Amino acid sequence: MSSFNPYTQNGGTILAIAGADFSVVAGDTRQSEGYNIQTRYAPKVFRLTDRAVLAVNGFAADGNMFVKKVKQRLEWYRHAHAKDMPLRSIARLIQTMLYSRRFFPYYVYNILGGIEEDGSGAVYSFDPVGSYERETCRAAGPAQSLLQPFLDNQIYFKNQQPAPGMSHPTHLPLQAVLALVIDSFTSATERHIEVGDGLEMYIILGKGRGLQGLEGVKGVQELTISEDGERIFVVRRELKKD
Amino acid sequence: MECGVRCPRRRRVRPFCTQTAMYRGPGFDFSNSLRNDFLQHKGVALPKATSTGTTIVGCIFKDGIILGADTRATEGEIVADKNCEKIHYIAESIRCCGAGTAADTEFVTAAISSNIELHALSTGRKPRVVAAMTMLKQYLFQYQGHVGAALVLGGVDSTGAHLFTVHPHGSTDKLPYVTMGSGSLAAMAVFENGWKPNMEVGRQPLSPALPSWYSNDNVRPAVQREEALKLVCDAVAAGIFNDLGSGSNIDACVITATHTEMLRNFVKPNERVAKELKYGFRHGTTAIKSEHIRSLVVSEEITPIRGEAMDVS
Amino acid sequence: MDHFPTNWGRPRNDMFDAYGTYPIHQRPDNRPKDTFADSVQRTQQPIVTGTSVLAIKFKDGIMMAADNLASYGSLARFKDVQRLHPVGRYTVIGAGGDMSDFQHIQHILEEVQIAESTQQDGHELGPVEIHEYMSQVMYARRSKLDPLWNSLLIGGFKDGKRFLSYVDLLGTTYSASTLATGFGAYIAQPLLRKAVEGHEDDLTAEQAQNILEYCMRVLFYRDARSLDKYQIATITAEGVNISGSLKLQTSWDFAENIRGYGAQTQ
Amino acid sequence: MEYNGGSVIAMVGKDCVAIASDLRFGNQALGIASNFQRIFPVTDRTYVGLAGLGTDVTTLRERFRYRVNMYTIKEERDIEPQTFAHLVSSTLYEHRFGPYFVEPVIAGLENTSSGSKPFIAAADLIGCLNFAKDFVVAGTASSKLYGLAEGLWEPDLGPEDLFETISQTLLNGVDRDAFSGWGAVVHVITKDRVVTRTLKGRMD
Amino acid sequence: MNSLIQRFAGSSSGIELQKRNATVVDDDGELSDVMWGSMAGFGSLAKGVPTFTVPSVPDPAAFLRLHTDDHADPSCRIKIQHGTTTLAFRYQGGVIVAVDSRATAGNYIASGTVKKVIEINPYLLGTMAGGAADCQFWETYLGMHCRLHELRNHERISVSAASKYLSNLVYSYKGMGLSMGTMICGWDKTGPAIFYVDSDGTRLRGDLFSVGSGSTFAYGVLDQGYRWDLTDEEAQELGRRSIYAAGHRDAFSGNSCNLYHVKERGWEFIGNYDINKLHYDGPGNGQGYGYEVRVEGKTSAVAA
Amino acid sequence: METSFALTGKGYVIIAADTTAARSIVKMKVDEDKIKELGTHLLMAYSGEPGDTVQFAEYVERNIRLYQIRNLYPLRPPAAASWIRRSLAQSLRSRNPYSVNLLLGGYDQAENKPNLYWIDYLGSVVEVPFAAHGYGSYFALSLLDRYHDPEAPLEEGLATLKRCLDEVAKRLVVSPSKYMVKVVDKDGVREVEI
Repeated sequence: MSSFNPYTQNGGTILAIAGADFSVVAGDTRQSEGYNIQTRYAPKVFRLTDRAVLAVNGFAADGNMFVKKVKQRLEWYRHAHAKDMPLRSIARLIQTMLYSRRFFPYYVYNILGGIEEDGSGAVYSFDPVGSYERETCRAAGPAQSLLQPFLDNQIYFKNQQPAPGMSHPTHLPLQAVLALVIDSFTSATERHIEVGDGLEMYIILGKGRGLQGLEGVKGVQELTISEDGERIFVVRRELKKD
Repeated sequence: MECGVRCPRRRRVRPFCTQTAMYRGPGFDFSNSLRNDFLQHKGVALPKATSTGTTIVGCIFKDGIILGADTRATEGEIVADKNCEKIHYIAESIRCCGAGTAADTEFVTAAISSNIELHALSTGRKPRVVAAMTMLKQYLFQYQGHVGAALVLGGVDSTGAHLFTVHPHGSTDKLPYVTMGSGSLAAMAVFENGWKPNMEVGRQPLSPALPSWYSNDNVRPAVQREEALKLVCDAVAAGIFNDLGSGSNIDACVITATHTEMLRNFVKPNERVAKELKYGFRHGTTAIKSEHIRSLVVSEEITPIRGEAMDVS
Repeated sequence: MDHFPTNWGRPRNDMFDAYGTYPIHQRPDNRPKDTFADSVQRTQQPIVTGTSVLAIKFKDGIMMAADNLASYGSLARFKDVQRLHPVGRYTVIGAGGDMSDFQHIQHILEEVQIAESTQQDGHELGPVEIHEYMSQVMYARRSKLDPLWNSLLIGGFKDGKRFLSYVDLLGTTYSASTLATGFGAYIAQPLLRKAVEGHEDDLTAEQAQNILEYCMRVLFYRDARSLDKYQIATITAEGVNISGSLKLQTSWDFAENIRGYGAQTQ
Repeated sequence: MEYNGGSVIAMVGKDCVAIASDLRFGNQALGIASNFQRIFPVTDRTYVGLAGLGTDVTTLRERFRYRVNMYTIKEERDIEPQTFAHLVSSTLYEHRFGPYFVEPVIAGLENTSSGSKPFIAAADLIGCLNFAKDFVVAGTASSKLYGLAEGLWEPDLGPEDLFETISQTLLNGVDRDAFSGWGAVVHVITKDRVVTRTLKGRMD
Repeated sequence: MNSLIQRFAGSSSGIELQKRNATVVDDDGELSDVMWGSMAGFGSLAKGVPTFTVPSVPDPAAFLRLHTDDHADPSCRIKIQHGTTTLAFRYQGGVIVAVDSRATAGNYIASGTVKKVIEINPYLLGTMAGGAADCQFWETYLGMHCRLHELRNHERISVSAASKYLSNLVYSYKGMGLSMGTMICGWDKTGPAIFYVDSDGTRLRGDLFSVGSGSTFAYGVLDQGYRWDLTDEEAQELGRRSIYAAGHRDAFSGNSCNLYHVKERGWEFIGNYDINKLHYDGPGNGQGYGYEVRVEGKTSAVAA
Repeated sequence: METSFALTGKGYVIIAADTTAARSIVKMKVDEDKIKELGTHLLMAYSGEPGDTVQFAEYVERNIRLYQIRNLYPLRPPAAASWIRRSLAQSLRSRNPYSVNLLLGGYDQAENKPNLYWIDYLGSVVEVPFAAHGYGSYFALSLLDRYHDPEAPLEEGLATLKRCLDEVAKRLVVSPSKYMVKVVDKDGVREVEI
C-alpha cells in the first residue's frame, strides 16, 4: 500500500441560510493546513449562475476542481438549452457528480444556495459522496458543530417556547439573517483555530425582490450578469487573524 | 492452557469497607492505568488533554531577561482558554514559560517553584536560575518525556542573567534568545532577524516597512522604553498571527537584577468585535418540568438571650 | 448488512472471515502475480530534494528566491542546482521537493510552450495559464496516486498584471502577496507577511530584494537543508531576470559567548 | 467520554452563576437511564459538574466529598470555590498517568470582603484548570456548547436571564450530540438561594 | 446485467473495477452527449450501469476503508452520513412504512430532517438505512429503470422484479464498500409486498422488517403489537410507536418519524411526527408515548 | 448468549436470568442459577466473564453477610449497591479486574419500596425502574418502555417479563432457552416458575 495520502484538510467553514425570497451563502477565507495558514484569502464560495451559489469545504484541491467541473457542466447546459440550469437540477447534478467518485471520494462538503424556480430561497447540503437534502440552513466544515446548533436555536427557534398567543416566524428577514451570519462566524473564530481572516457572504435575491435588508450594509458589491432576473451580491468582512 | 500446577489468579479478599489509604504518599498514582489500557482496548477513547500550541519566547538584553508568551490554550482544534497564563512563577526573579501539555507545565513549574523556595530557605540565599534548570531537567528526565512540558526558563541571579530551554525529555539549551512551542519557528525568525547583543539602543529596523498587524497605539507607552521588549512582542505576535496553535494576547515579563515586572496582557491585538445582535430570551422561553428552590442562610444574627444570672453563691 | 452505523459507508474489513465461509468474492487471491506489476515506479517519497522557495509581490512585479542546494537525505548532494526556472517571457516557476520531478515538469512545460508557439497565433502563455496548467497536472497526478513530489511557486508579470500562486503535489492551490514553500512557510512567511502585506504597491525592487535576502539568511541559519548560495528571480514588465548565484553574509559570533548547555560557565 | 456520554456547562451572570448538565446515561448508543446525576453540591454555594465516564463520575464524587469533608473538619469553614478548584486539579493530576475519564466543571459564589463574587472553572482530565470570565463547558457536546455559548452569552445577566441563556445553550447543544441529552437540569446559584430546574428537553 | 457478467468473467472485484476504469483518465472523463443534456449524470441508460472512478491502488476497498470514517479512527475525515431506523410491515390494509429522520457523522447529529423514505414511483417506496448516498443514488436509479420497464412492457414493474433489479445492481459492487439496507415496499398484481434488499446481496420477501441500528428497539415494540388484522389506525399507531421507541433508546436514531401507508392505489404520506412531541404529547394532543409521561405519579412503593 | 432482565412493580422486584453456562460453542449446563440471594431481601443477577462472575458474587455475598453479623442489621439496597459499585470500580484498577455485569434488586423494608440498580463491569450504577443486560436489552428496553407499569401487581409484572422473554426468543440469534426467575418483595426472596 502506498504511503502517499491523496487527501488533506484545509480548514475553514461554510454556512448557508435560505429566506422566503432570498438565500445567503457564506464562508470564511482562511486556507490552512495543520497549524499553518496557507493564505488569508482563498474563496470557498463560488457564483455558479445568477441564482445559484456553491460553497465548498474540505480538501481545497478537490473543492476547486469540483467547482470547475460543475461550472463546466452548467456551461454546457446553457449551450444546449439556452437557459441556466434550475437550482434543483443543479442539486441533482452535484449528487451524481459526487457519487461518480463513490470509491475515491471527493473530500468536499458542498452547500448549494440559491433561488428555486418558484422564487423561494433554498439551500441544499451534500455529504462527500452525494447524499443531499433541501434545508433552510446548514453549516459545514470543521466548525460546523459550533455553528449549527446556534442556527438551530436562532433560525428554527428550537427549544424556544413562543410567548403565549404568538408563534415563531418561519422565515427571518434578510437583515436579521446577515447579522446572524456575521455573529456565527465571529463566534466560530473565537473558538475554532481554523476559522478566521475574512468572511465572504453571497446574497441571492429573488426575482423582482427589492433590496430591503441590504440598505445600510457596508461594502455591498453586485455580481449579477443577466438583467431582470435574480440578483446576486457579495459582502466582505474582516475576521480575527490569530 | 498451562500445564502442571496452575497458579490461581491471586486476588486478595478485601476486608469490608476499607478505604484506599486516607493519606496518600506523594507522587503519581498509577492505579487507573491498567484499567485505562483495558478501556482503550475496548474502544473507549482517552479524552484530549488541554495543550498549549503556544508561542513562548525569551531573550537576553542588557539588563536582564525578557520572557514572552501568547495566551491561547487548545483542545485539538478548539480553543479551550482564550486568555490563559503561560508565564509561571518560579521565584521572584526567575520565571518560566510553558508549552506542551498544559497540566504538566502548570504542575511542574509549581513543584519546582516550591522546591526552589525551600532551597532558598535552607541555604539562605537567593535562588539561582541554574538550580531551577537542574531541578527541572532532572525531574523531566526521570519521566522520560511522559511529562510533556517544554519550557523556557529565564531569570537573573547573582551570577547574571540566564536563559534556558528545557525539553520534555530533560535536555536543556542555553542561548541568548530562545523560542518554544508550535509558533517557535515564526518567533525564532523574528529573533534571528532582530536580536543583537546588549540590546538597548540602535537596533536595525526589522524591515523597511512598518509592522502591519498591530499598530503602536495598542502598546502602552512603557513598551517604547526598551527595544528588547518590542522585539519579544514582535516575536510572540509572529507566532500569534502565523501559527494557528497560538493566539489572543501577548504576556511579557521583564526580569532585571533589581526588579521583575510581569506584564500580563501587555498587548491585546485580538479583542472580539461587538456582536451584531443582542441575544436575550424572554423569561419562560425554556420549558421546564419541575422547579426546586433551596433558600440559603444569608446572614445570621446572634441575639444573646439573657438567661438568669449565674448563681455564684 | 452490518447494522453498526459507524461501519456504514465503508467496506467491511475482510481481514477476518466473519461467517466462517470463503464465498467467491472474498477468497484469498492466490493467482500468480504479474511479475512486472510491482516494478512500475511511482514517486512515493522524494529522493533528491530542494528546500524552500520564497516569493513576494512588489511595486513592479514579482520577486522570487531559492537557494542552490539539492539534498540527498541529509547529504548536501548538489550545490549548484537552479530551482528557479523561466517559462516563456513572463513567468518563473520555483520548485521545492523532488528535483527529478521538477526536471520532468520543466520538460512538460517545454513541450507546452512548443505546442503553443507552433500555433503561431501570436498568443503566448502567461503566468496565469502556466499556473492553471500546472495545477491540472499536479491534481491529475495526485488522482492517479502518482504525484509529482513538488511544491511550486509560479510568479509572473503579463499585460500589466502581477501574478503569484502556489501549487503542490496534492494539487492544492492558493495565492497571496507573499508565498513560501517547505520550511520557509514556517520561518520566512511570518517575516514576509509582516514586511510585505499592505505594502505590495510601495516596495521598490531594492527593498524587495533586501527582504528576500534577510529571509534567506534566517532560513540558512535555521534550515538544516539550506545553503548560503541562492538566486533571485525578478519578473517585471521588462521580463524575467534570474540573477546569478548570490552569497549570503552570515555571522555566527554570538556563539562565542555560549558555554555549554546548562550549568557550565567556562 | 463517549462511552456513557453527557455534557456540563457553567456560566457567569451578574452576582450569580449557573451550572447545568444533561441527564443521559448511556452505554454507547444505547440509552440506559435519564436520571443520571452529574452535578453535585460541594457546599451551599459551590457545585461541581462531572462530565465523563459514569463510574469515574461516581468515584470522583465520593473522593471529592471525602476531601471536602476533611477540609471542613480541619479548617472549620466551608471550602471556597477557588480552593475547591485546586483540590480538584491536584486530585486529577495525581492520576496523570492513569487519569480518570472526567472533565470537571466548577461553579460557585466566592466569599470576598466585598460580598460574593461569581466563580467558574473547568479542568481537563488531568487537572489543567481553566478560569474563565464567561463560561466553561465539558463533555461530548463541548464543541457544540462552545459555539452556542460564544454566540448567546452576554455579560451581566440576572439570574432569570442567565437561566434562559444557559438552558437554551445546553438544550440546543445536546440536541446536536448523539451521546448527550435525555433531559437536563440547571442550578442557578445566587447569594440567597439555589434554584434547581429540570428542563423539558428532547428525549431522543 | 453487463456488470455482473463482467464480474464473473474477470477476477476479483477490485481489479475488475479498476480495469473498467483503466481508460478513464479522470473521473467522469468520458465526454458523452449525455453530459450536454439534462440527464444529470446518470448517463445513457442503454449503456448500463454508470461508471465509477476507482483509485489506482492495489486494493481500492482498503483505500476507501482507510479514508472514510470509522469509530476506531476518528482521524478519518471523510464523514459519510448514516441513516438509521426504518421499518415496514404488511397487514390486511396494505403496508406501513415508518422511518426516523436522523443522520449522524461520528457523534455529531448532521441532520434531523433526512427523508429516509425514497419515493421511487407512486406505487413503490424504498427505505434508507446505511450509507445515505448509496440509498439515494441507487434507488433513484432504480426509479428510472422502473419507468423504463413501464415504457417497454406497458405495465407496472412488480415489487419483486424491482427489488431483484436493485439487488443485482448492488451485488455487482459487493466488497467495494457500498452499504445499503433497504426495504422495497409496494403494491402490485399480487397485492402488498415488502422486500428487504441489502448491499451484501441479501434479498428477502417478508411481512415485517426493521433495519438499522435502532431496529432491535423497533422490533421490541413492533412484534408485541403486530397482528395481520390490525385496523389502519392501529397499524399506523404501531409504526409510529415503534419508531418512537427506537428514537428514544438509540442515540443514532430520532428527531422525527415519517409515516407512509401503501394502499392498492399507491402510497400515501400519513405525516411527519416529531419524536419529542410523541414523547410528551403523543401524535395528537393526548397521552405521550414516553415512559416517564405514561407513569407520572405512579410509584412502586407500597403504602406502609 | 447471556441475558438478564429485571423490573419493579408494586412492592416487588422481579429478576430473570438465563440458565445457560456456555464455553466456546458448547452449552456446558442448562440449569445454572445466576441469581444470587445476597440477603433476605436482596437479589443479584450476574453475567460476564466466566469465573469472575461466581467469584465476585460470592465475595459480595460473604461481605454483605459479614456486615449483617457485625452490625446486626443488613445493608439496605441503596447502600449495598453503592458498596458493590465501589468494589467493582476498585477491582477495575487491579491487575485482574472482575468483568461482571449486575442487576441488583432489593426490597427496602424501611421505606417499603423496591429498588433496582443497573451496574456494569466498569462500576457505573444507575437506579432504574427496569433494566436488562446482554443482547436482550436491545429488544427488551423499548418493550418495557411501552409496557412496564410501576404499579402493576405481580401477575402483570410476570406477564410483562414474559413478553420480554418471548421477544428475545423470537429475535435474538442465539437466544437462551430457559430462565430462572426470582422475586423479592416484603416477604423476602422466592423463585417463581414462568
